Amino acid sequence: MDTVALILAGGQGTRLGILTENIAKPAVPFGGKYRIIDFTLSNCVNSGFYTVGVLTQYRPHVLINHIGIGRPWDLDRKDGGLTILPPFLGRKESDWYSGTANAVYQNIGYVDQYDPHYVLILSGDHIYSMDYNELLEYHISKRAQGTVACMEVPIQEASRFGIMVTDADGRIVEFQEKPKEPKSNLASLGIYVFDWPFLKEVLIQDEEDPNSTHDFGRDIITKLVKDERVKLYAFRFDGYWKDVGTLESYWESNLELARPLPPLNLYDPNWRFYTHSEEMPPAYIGPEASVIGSLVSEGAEVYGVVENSVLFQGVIVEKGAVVRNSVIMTHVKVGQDAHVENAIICERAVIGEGAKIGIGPDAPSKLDPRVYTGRIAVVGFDAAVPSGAFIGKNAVVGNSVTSEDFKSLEIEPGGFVLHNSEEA
Amino acid sequence: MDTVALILAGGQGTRLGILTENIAKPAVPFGGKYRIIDFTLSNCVNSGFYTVGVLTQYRPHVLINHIGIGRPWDLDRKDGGLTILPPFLGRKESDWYSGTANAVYQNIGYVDQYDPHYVLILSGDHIYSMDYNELLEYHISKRAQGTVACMEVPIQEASRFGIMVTDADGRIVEFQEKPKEPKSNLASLGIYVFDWPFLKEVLIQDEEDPNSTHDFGRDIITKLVKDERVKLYAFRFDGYWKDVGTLESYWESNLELARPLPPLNLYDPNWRFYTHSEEMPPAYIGPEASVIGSLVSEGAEVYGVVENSVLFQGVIVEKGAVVRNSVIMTHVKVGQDAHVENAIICERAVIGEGAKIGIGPDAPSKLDPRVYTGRIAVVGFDAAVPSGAFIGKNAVVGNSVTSEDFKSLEIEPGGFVLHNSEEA
Amino acid sequence: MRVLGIILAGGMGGNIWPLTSKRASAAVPVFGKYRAIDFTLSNMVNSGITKVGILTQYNPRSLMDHLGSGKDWDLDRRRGGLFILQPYLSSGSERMGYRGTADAIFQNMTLLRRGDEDYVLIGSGDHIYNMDYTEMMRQHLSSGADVTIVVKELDETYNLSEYGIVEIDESGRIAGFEEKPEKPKTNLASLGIYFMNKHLLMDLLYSTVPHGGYDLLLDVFLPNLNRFHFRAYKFDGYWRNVKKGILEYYRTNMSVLDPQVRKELFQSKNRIYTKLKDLPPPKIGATGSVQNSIIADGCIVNGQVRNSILFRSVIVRAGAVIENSLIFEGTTVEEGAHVVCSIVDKDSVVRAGKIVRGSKERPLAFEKASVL
Amino acid sequence: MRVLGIILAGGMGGNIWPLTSKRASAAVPVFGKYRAIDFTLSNMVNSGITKVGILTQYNPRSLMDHLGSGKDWDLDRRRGGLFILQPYLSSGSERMGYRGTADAIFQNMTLLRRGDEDYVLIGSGDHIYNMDYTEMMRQHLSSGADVTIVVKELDETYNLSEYGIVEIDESGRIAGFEEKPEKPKTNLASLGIYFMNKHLLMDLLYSTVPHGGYDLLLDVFLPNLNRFHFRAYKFDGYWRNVKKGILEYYRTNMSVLDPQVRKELFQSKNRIYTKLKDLPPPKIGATGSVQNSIIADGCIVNGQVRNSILFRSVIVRAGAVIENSLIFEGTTVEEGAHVVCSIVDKDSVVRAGKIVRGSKERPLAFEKASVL
Repeated sequence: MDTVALILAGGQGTRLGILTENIAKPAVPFGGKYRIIDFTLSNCVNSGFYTVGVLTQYRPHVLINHIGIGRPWDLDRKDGGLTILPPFLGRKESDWYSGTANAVYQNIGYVDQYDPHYVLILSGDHIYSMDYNELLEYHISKRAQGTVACMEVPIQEASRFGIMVTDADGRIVEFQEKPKEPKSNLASLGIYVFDWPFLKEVLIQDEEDPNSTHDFGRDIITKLVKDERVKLYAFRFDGYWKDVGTLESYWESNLELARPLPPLNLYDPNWRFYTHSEEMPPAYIGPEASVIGSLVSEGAEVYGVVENSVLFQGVIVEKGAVVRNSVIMTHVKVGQDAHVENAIICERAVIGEGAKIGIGPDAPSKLDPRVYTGRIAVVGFDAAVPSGAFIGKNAVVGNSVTSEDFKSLEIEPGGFVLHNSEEA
Repeated sequence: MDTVALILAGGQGTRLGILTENIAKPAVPFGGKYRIIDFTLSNCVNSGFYTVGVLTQYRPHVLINHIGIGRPWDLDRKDGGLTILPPFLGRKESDWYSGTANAVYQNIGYVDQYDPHYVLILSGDHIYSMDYNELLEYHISKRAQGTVACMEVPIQEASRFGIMVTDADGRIVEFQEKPKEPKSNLASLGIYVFDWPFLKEVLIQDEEDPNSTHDFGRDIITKLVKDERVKLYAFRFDGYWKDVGTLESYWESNLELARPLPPLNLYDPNWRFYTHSEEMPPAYIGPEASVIGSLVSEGAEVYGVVENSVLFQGVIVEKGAVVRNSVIMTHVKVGQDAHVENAIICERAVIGEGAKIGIGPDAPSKLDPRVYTGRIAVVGFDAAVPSGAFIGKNAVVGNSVTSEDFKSLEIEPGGFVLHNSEEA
Repeated sequence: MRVLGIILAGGMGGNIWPLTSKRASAAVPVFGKYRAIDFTLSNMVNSGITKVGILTQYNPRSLMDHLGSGKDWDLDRRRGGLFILQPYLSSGSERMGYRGTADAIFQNMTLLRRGDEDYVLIGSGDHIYNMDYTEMMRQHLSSGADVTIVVKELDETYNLSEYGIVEIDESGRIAGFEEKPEKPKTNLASLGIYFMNKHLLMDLLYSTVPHGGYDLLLDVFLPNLNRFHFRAYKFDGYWRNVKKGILEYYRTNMSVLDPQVRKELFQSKNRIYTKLKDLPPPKIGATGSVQNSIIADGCIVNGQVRNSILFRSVIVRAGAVIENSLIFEGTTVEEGAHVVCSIVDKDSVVRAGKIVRGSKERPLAFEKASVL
Repeated sequence: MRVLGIILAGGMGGNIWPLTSKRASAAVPVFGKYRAIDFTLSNMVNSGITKVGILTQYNPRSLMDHLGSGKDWDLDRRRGGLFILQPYLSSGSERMGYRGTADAIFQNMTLLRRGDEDYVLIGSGDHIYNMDYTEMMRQHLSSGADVTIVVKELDETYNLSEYGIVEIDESGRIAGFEEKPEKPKTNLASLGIYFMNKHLLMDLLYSTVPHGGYDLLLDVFLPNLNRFHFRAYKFDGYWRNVKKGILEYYRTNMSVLDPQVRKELFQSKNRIYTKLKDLPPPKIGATGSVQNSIIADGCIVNGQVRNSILFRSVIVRAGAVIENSLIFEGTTVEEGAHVVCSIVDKDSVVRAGKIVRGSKERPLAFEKASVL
């Protein structure tokens, strides 16, 4: 086992709002049948890397259930295969992971047992399609100690990323973490390959550094770039990569899949994306239904109108209902004559008959304007929207909200209703 | 899935001394090729219970590696099967397991997803052979809310156990935790079956009780026995059950297996014990070897004399060496003309040529007389005993000790040597 | 109670040619993503049976590919699991192959002899139904029957003379049994599902097969109808045998457009498992239009689809029209083509502008990899 | 580089009768816990091959039981894994069975056609050796060979006229090949391990098998020896073919008492995997005595065992003596029995006091479930 892949899957994904209230970001559903981590896991096995450690921490239950023993990815192996790596208690030390670098540090023993030459550090938060062999071959050809996968981004977005400045050979000469004045538009994708003996040494040193926050980008990369003896290279990636870090980009990336020739090709027979999903019969589209520009997953039954939307498994759209520009997750039921537009409806939510969602003028969110930025209405997991209710644009119906939580049947644009009427 | 089994596998096993310095008690090797938890896991699958959660906490790495995805026990399933349940971090609460009852409390969600009628609470610390269906049928026939498996023990040993006093029907009317003056000799084996909806309620209440230590025996059973509305029964078990909680009982239980017709039958084709072990060829016994009253596992090669001992996988006993009344774990090498008596030699230790171990008069331990009680010399994991060394009776050679740690080649009876000469 | 499952999947399926030209009838695709055998196999797994022997003979490769190591049914076990029982040359025997259903089981007697099961459940790989056998097993035990046969009252949509027709007395015991009678005495048909003590089956086979009795029903069961206690268990759910003919096969598939049938087969707590294929959800494009149809994963629909079933990865180009048809996996229907009342097998191409038209009473069937 | 593994395991093994009366030669037990096929199969897995087709024919059941879902070799995969390729009746063909090694692969052409592998490695299920094929594959690529054949210089312990004898020119290219020559020109023998481009193999089979060339070596490779670049790769480790005869089989087993042989086969980083059996470690009782012997799991020894191999779960009662013998799984040797220079197959009983004596040159062999 020459290379071990570690997937950092502890991300909280706070800018996804109620989507990540109870589950880690890598477990958030995506694209009709997947969860976000499926893309990284599939990239691993498609690249031929079968020894994969998944580092979990934050609310891992849905994630761990989803991954199981790794069967869908053929990672249920005798040797190697998939290992879930939660924090653990020793006789002396007792630590939760204090940062991404610390998380890897705490699992040095796991990696060491395979005695690999290289270690891939990946994130479970991104949607992308990448053959890691290209990254690895670049790393080897440059005789680098570490290589960071990077992508050119529009310069106006560069301040959201870690930015690399390289010399002509591709060697990183400067690193700026979310700079106000970026010196380049080459952004780090949070995908690294390192020589393992080298990285191990670096992690042990970083652990002893009291000023470090033990984060891969902020601490490790920054330090390594400053060290002249270390050869750190940037690998330029020009395929599809998305962070889906905000509700808006999450919604947009989903809907993109329903358009003709989307940039992320789910149909490539040589680069399949694997997932664990419930066993259901194929989708059924009813006699009076109309479906256009949409994905309709297994177990879904459509009797109404669906346009430019992604329906996950087991979604029911009743007669007379209209769903437009929306992401409708697993087992959601959209009642008769209901009208859903520009919305994200989370798993198992029920939209009552004749309810209207995502309608009305723009309005800033009263719940959290940094998260709910304007266009999309969100209905949480297991929420019930009463028949005839009106949920305005950019409004939020919290997870597990029941009809009793609704004081009024009308939630104005930007408004919200939470379970047990807790105030945010 | 009518019944979910939960195995509490967080035990530190402090009375096993250096055996549990780096691994949890359920992961301690036993009987030539097994680890302690194998017996409970095998009992589960032999009883037909295929939904098993293993609650880990203390130094779980060896344990988790051993269990893997549950393949040896046929527990690598799509539905149900084996799940490792470590503590996890939520957005708000952040807790290690504070006691056995709290550990189950924190995993209510795991159990609930199977919606079982019954839950078996087991311990990964015991060596025994039990068909849990008998326990479950007794529980059902008594219409009990909870049933505790018990065994009659010699009255002089009763104060080491939780003791049950029952009425004529078997209902528990009093419970004494490690009583000085036991009222009966019916000891709890730490094996429980409960109606799940009932237990869930009890655990939620216990969690809110600030005076509780959240321990199954001490808190939950004590409370339930006092509650007249609760029907708690004792199931009398008369098969083989051992706690192997002390070095002496651990050593004795191992050697017992090498005698004719041992009380624990490993050869029963209808009640196999499954384990995960390294792939090795069958044992080889050399031309001048003499082996009597012993188990010799796969990969072992014997060229010397072995009597009344248990040799684990891959053990080498060189020419002229003598091993008597000893437990020799995986990959230990006993050098030429070495002499090992009344000893436990842990995994990968190397006994140098001509070394003598476990010899001399009785002497109290200078390391810890509560743990090292007199008869047995112990050599730790990865320890190296130099050629020609003398290790007296009841002496201890710590884990990872190297020849440099030996200040003198003679360790007197009851003496010890630790790695880096730390003082205990 | 430990039960060994046996699935008879050796049939040639001559009646549904050309769908069986390259596959056993038990491997025939149905309902968009399944193969016929998925139903009986899932029923067994859902009833707690963890050891299943599958008797194959003709063209088994497609079936074996489908079943793989049994993982998708949770049957990849170290103990028990899936056993594919293909006939083989042994050093003693002259000829190879099974001479009938009883002979097939007889030749695999080791499987019966070795296991620790007490009972055996025999089913067929060609039948479509979702049934939990537990209730039937319970009746078997409580009634003291030697053999329980599952039966169903067939309505007028079945041709009774194609089935085994059963007479039962007032106690529920089977009093008469006629295989494919010209004039059926009742409308109670055997579904070919048998449950019995394993050792009784072994005894019956030992006393029959070596003397030339090779058929399980005709040579082993029927001659013993009075000697042993044969009992009927009535199943009144959806049940169809896809091997009976192309029309029956076609109608069975079409019946899944009925919500009641979908509910019975797929919305029970007992799921029907099949081989996973890791395809993305189907996409209906901007020019697509779909009514009253089943669309499986991996499809891309830009044409019109009505009253049809698209299996996995079917491509329907803009302007194409599909009506009352079954289009198997990997087939492409090009621009402007019309497919009506037809069955187009895997990996075919219906070329642009081509018109293919059968009728509801006589659907056309095209074999694998056709170019129309 | 993706490689498809093919293991030829269809041999009847007539030379090692009666060990093959109930099993294929590739399923013959060796060395206390293995079957012959474990070696080639583990070699493939250890060389990174994750898709292996096993061509079986005679008595495959024991082999299939042994292989199961492939779990013990980590070959229970959703993609790739283990494919047991038993001949079958197809609707077109008249007869069933493989007419030779080339025909066997030809009849399973789908496996070759469908996969995305570029190369194919063909081995035999009867050979005992531990080899990492990676180095050989590397040589194949760098040398520009069309076909690489693994060869070995055989010493005087082999009868050269039983093997395929190879001549190579100074460049390492195979210049001559004689199958079982009376007067061998060299001592370089083919080990029956072939590595080549998959599409080249497919082309060669298509142009040979339909015209009656059924043997891979004689009809497909040898006639093309000058047309293509055949190259030898020398292997100089331990290698034996257990199918050659009872004496060779016996001596091969006995050779494992030699520490050098054990080291080569079992102490390499490449492990030989076999079916797990979950038996406890063997116990040597107070009256037992064992010298220079292999004792597998599950044995209980209270008698004397010398220069022998006890397979799994053998019981040796007090006073029994076993010398220079192979005792297969589940056999019991009762009080006072003597077994000398014999092979006793599975589940047999040597009754109390019975004396069974072969010689080192002519060991006796007793079939499965004998009572002596």
